[in-house]
Amino acid sequence: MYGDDSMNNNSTPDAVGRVATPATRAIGLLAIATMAWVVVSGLFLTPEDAIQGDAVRIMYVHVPTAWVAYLAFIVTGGASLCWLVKKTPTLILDRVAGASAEIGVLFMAMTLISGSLWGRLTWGTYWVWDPRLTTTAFLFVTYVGYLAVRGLGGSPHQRAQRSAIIASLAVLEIPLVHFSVVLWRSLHQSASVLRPNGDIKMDGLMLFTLFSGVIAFSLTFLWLVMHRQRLLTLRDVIEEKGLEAAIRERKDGT
Amino acid sequence: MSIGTTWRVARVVATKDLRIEMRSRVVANQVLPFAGLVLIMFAFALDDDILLERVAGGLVWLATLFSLFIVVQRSFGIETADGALDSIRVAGVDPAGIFLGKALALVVQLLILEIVLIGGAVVLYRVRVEPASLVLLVTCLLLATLGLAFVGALFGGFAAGIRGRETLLPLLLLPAIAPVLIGATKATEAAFGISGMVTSEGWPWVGLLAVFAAVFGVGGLSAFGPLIEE
Amino acid sequence: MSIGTTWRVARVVATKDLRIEMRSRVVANQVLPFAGLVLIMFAFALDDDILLERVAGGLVWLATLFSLFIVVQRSFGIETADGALDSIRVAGVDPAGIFLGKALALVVQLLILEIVLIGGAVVLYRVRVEPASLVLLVTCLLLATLGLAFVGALFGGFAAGIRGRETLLPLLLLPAIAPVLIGATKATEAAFGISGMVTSEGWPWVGLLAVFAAVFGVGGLSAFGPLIEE
Amino acid sequence: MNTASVVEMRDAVVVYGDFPALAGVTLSVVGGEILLLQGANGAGKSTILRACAGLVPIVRGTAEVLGTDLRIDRKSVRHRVGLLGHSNGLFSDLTVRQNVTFWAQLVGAGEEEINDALDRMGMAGRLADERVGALSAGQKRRCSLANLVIRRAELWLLDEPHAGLDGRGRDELDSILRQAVTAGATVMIASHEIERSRNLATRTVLVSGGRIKEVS
Amino acid sequence: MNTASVVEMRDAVVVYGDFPALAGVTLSVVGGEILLLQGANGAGKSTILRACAGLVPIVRGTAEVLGTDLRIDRKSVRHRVGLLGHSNGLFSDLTVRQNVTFWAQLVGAGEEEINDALDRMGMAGRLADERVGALSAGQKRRCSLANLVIRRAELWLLDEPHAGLDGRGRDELDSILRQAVTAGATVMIASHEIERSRNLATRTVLVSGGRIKEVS
Ligand code: HEM
Ligand SMILES: Nc1ncnc2c1ncn2[C@@H]1O[C@H](COP(=O)(O)OP(=O)(O)OP(=O)(O)O)[C@@H](O)[C@H]1O
Ligand SMILES: Nc1ncnc2c1ncn2[C@@H]1O[C@H](COP(=O)(O)OP(=O)(O)OP(=O)(O)O)[C@@H](O)[C@H]1O
Ligand SMILES: [Mg+2]
Ligand SMILES: [Mg+2]
Repeated sequence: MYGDDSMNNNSTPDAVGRVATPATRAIGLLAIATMAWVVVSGLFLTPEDAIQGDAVRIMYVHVPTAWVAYLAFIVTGGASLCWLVKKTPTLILDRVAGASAEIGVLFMAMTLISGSLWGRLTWGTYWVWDPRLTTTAFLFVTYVGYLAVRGLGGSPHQRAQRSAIIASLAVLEIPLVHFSVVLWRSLHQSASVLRPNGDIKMDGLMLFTLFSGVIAFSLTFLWLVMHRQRLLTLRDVIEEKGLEAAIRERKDGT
Repeated sequence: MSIGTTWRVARVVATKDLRIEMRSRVVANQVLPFAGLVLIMFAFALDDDILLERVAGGLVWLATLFSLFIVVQRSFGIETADGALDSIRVAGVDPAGIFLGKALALVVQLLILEIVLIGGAVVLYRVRVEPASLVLLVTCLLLATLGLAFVGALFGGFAAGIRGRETLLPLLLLPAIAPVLIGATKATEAAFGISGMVTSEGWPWVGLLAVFAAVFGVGGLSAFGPLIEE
Repeated sequence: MSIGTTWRVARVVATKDLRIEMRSRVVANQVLPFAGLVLIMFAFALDDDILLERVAGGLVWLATLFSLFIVVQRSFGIETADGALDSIRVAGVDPAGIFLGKALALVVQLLILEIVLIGGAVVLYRVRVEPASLVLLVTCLLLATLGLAFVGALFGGFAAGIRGRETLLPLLLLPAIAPVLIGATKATEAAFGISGMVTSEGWPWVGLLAVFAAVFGVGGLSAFGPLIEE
Repeated sequence: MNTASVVEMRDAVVVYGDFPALAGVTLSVVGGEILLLQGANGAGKSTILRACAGLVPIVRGTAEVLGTDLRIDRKSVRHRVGLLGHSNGLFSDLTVRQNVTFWAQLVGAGEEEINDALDRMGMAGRLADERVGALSAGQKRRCSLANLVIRRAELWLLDEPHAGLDGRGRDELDSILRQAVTAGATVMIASHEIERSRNLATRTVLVSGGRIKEVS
Repeated sequence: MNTASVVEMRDAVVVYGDFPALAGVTLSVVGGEILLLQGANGAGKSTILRACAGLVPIVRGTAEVLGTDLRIDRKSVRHRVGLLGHSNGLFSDLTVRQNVTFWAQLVGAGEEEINDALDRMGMAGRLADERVGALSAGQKRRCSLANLVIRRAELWLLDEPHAGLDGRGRDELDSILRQAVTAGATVMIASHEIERSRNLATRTVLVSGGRIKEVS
């Protein structure tokens, strides 16, 4: 359907050129730098945990990815709400929402993986039916669903409308995940909830590393979203071209 | 549109749905046998009263959940079978009313099912429900059902609007109703006094259910229009 | 008609059904989430490994059963949606072939599901399957699935032939497949070594499954024609 | 009879997936017209009607129906248009009367409208209490038309309305449409019953390849 | 052209539930005829065709089709009869070609028959690989007709075959039927397109109230 002219037309290539701007380059470099520091400090400088040993180092990935995933989903929700409130003709908000959700799903997956690996080391199993774990899993599925809705097709406007509504409902799940621990602990008398915060002695460096981890992942998030958003813009441009071609084809045909 | 209109439309739609169900008995004949089977099967699978008691709560709500899918699918199947949904959309009917009507019909059908299930659990699994915890049980039933119905109506309608909907519905529905399932299970277990839970422990969960129902009630009323009309 | 024809028709029908499923993914996207949910919800409802192990067998087959309904309904839904069943009947196609084809398509879909379910049970419920009992498990799977598919194809086709079929199917299906459910559960539990059962205890049940499959296989081949054509 | 423009399309494009069913339709219909859309299978007639009903979004060009711009708002116009599509939109488990009553209640029509619509379409009496699922093809179509009649729409969109109807039904339909027009409504018909439709229509356009080819 | 009696009904009665859709139909069709069943909505035309295809049991009277008594055996005749009903009998998730191929394989028709049928119905090319669910109403009908053509039936039963088809499609259909007849087949058509069908038909009967009223 997409005629070749749509691929090598004059607007697309320099649009590709524009995907990377000084701003994104700077952010990218910053992200890499901080990430490097987290790796070094996380793996070598920070002390190993009394009980957990080296396993504790997973925290520097696990926690930041979790929190940044939250951030991503909140950004998605925010952008979606804005779009719903004042229907801007441009779909920039919609694309930001989409891009942010994609990265969020990515990070949530990292949380799940790092978490279950950590669990293997500390609890001896990859998975426990802990409320935090379960709710996290559902949050993950929710946003996979959100992305599926984005993939439904239809006009870009339709896509924006649908996904924005789903997103503004989905974001409400985050508090559920966050407070799941509290909720359950206060209710569920059988101590099925394992929160190891207590037995991690957070010394200064560990805390600093943890938070530089948060910063590093946040920067990475920002960097990826900016790129992704621009790529989505380009994809819409290409689809436009494809549509033009299709229309021309149908006009010529018959 | 005015609340009056919304409510009138809701009544008309709900009546229509329930009448169709009365005529065709599709849901009843599909769902109730299911439900019964779940209970009996488990009575089989673990013939041990203590165990049975422990799973009772979870089973009741799991069965309800399955039924939700069937009920929701049927509920919007009748709209899409002969293109009635298009006609409704063209008729410019207040979508909030449609949403409410659909949800109401779902509530009625689900409640009947749940009562059967709880009854079954009481008989087969010898769970005891003290009068004290009866209040808890009933509130839990009502709120959980409301929540499920709202979610079902919202996403069911959304999915019905687009091709390849069947593939989408579970993906949207499952994570959304998981909290209800958990909350309702816990509350029910508390009401059943399972594994030493006392009634008071159930109420916080009922609170969760209430919040959920409220969120999706409001969300549905406002979002249903945009969702199906696009 | 000749066995050759029967077999040719069966292949054509089965290919068609599977191709439609590949295209629409209705069953996959409806059934697998279901199945997954059953396992997860239970694991959550009773987070207690011993208990989980005990219910594992029952759950796997209960989930399969639910899926059977959906799969069968879909399988004949595509025939009735636009009156294709009438066309098939008029085309004077060998009914035995249709039956076999439908059953084959069901077998494929069910097997995939069961493998997912067993896999899930192994991961989530930490069920252990010794190599020794693997043979038992596989035979059990195959025979049980055959039995379910035959029953499903037979009654599904019968119910599809007449109005208000949905209301009929479960009532026909449930009692017929109860034996499969029990036999398969017991055999699986033996294979899982649940509650001290040893593999050898499983084989008699597998025998039951074999008999069942045989009966409904032969019965279906001969009865399907009369059933759908009237 | 108002002669204001009721439908105003300029290069309107409608896509299904990535297929442009309408590839730039320019069409204007004024009040009181009975416009016949004629064209080959797959030309885009049904899509034009569905677009006018606000059921499918216009992704290019402009489209105004009854004064509202469909690009901005596809909903507010809907309760003023009535669409008879290829499918009947009936609930087969309800009786004819129950079906019509359902729509009547939704659009706020009363008993007498219902009865009037029913016996205009010859569905009064025994048939009124028959399950729709137990009707013949043409009877279903008549029931669907009854649903449309009670709408008292300003813009009637009819997709092959004559198909399935017997001679008397067709005459009845035509007179209903003529009355509607004299009552101030506007009508668009997509049909392959050229002769009959031409007698009915005040103007005919040819749809071809997702565009309006020639206006005769 | 054989002039043996192909359909022979005497006081045939068909009931739906407790409603006698056919209340004693007496009708005889000889080989090579193109019989037009004409009549009001709900008269019983479709039911007659479905009865001839052995889809509904005859509860009173006698009915012979292609020499077999339907009272005794409704099945053995079926593979010699082709029915085009109100519904198309298509699988909307398959492409046009996949649909036709499915039927071809069931009735043992080959590639060239398939291709021939497809481009006779103008469904070759792009449309052949289009999902049926994504077709226009008339295109679906054409696909359904292609399924019928490959059947090479001895008795063709067509229920409103012209509905939904555009002009060219109708002409094509008529020529297909005429060829089928010259090739020795017999055709029964239920239709409301009186003019066109009359030109096509060699004989017309009026169905009314579940009986054959007058034979013109
Ligand atoms: C698959 C398994 C796991 C998942 C899905 C998971 C998920 C999460 C999520 C979503 C958060 C963010 C919580 C919030 O702030 O709202 C979090 C935080 C955290 N997780 Fe995990 N986690 C898993 C396993 C583990 C394990 C095995 C450990 C340690 C033994 C662990 C320790 C922590 C800590 C220390 C935090 C940050 C402090 C806090 O949130 O209280 N997690 N996890
Ligand atoms: N499934 C059914 N159950 C009960 N009654 C039916 C059923 N189908 C048709 N009828 C009744 O049988 C009668 C004849 O139906 P039939 O479809 O043969 O009419 P027809 O001549 O084909 O009409 P049309 O021109 O509208 O297609 C009608 O009065 C109808 O109400
Ligand atoms: N749901 C759909 N998805 C994809 N393409 C579609 C869909 N519906 C229609 N089309 C395509 O759009 C084009 C126009 O369809 P439309 O139904 O408007 O034609 P039409 O003029 O009504 O034809 P007919 O006379 O057969 O009803 C057709 O080529 C068809 O293949
Ligand atoms: Mg059309
Ligand atoms: Mg008919």
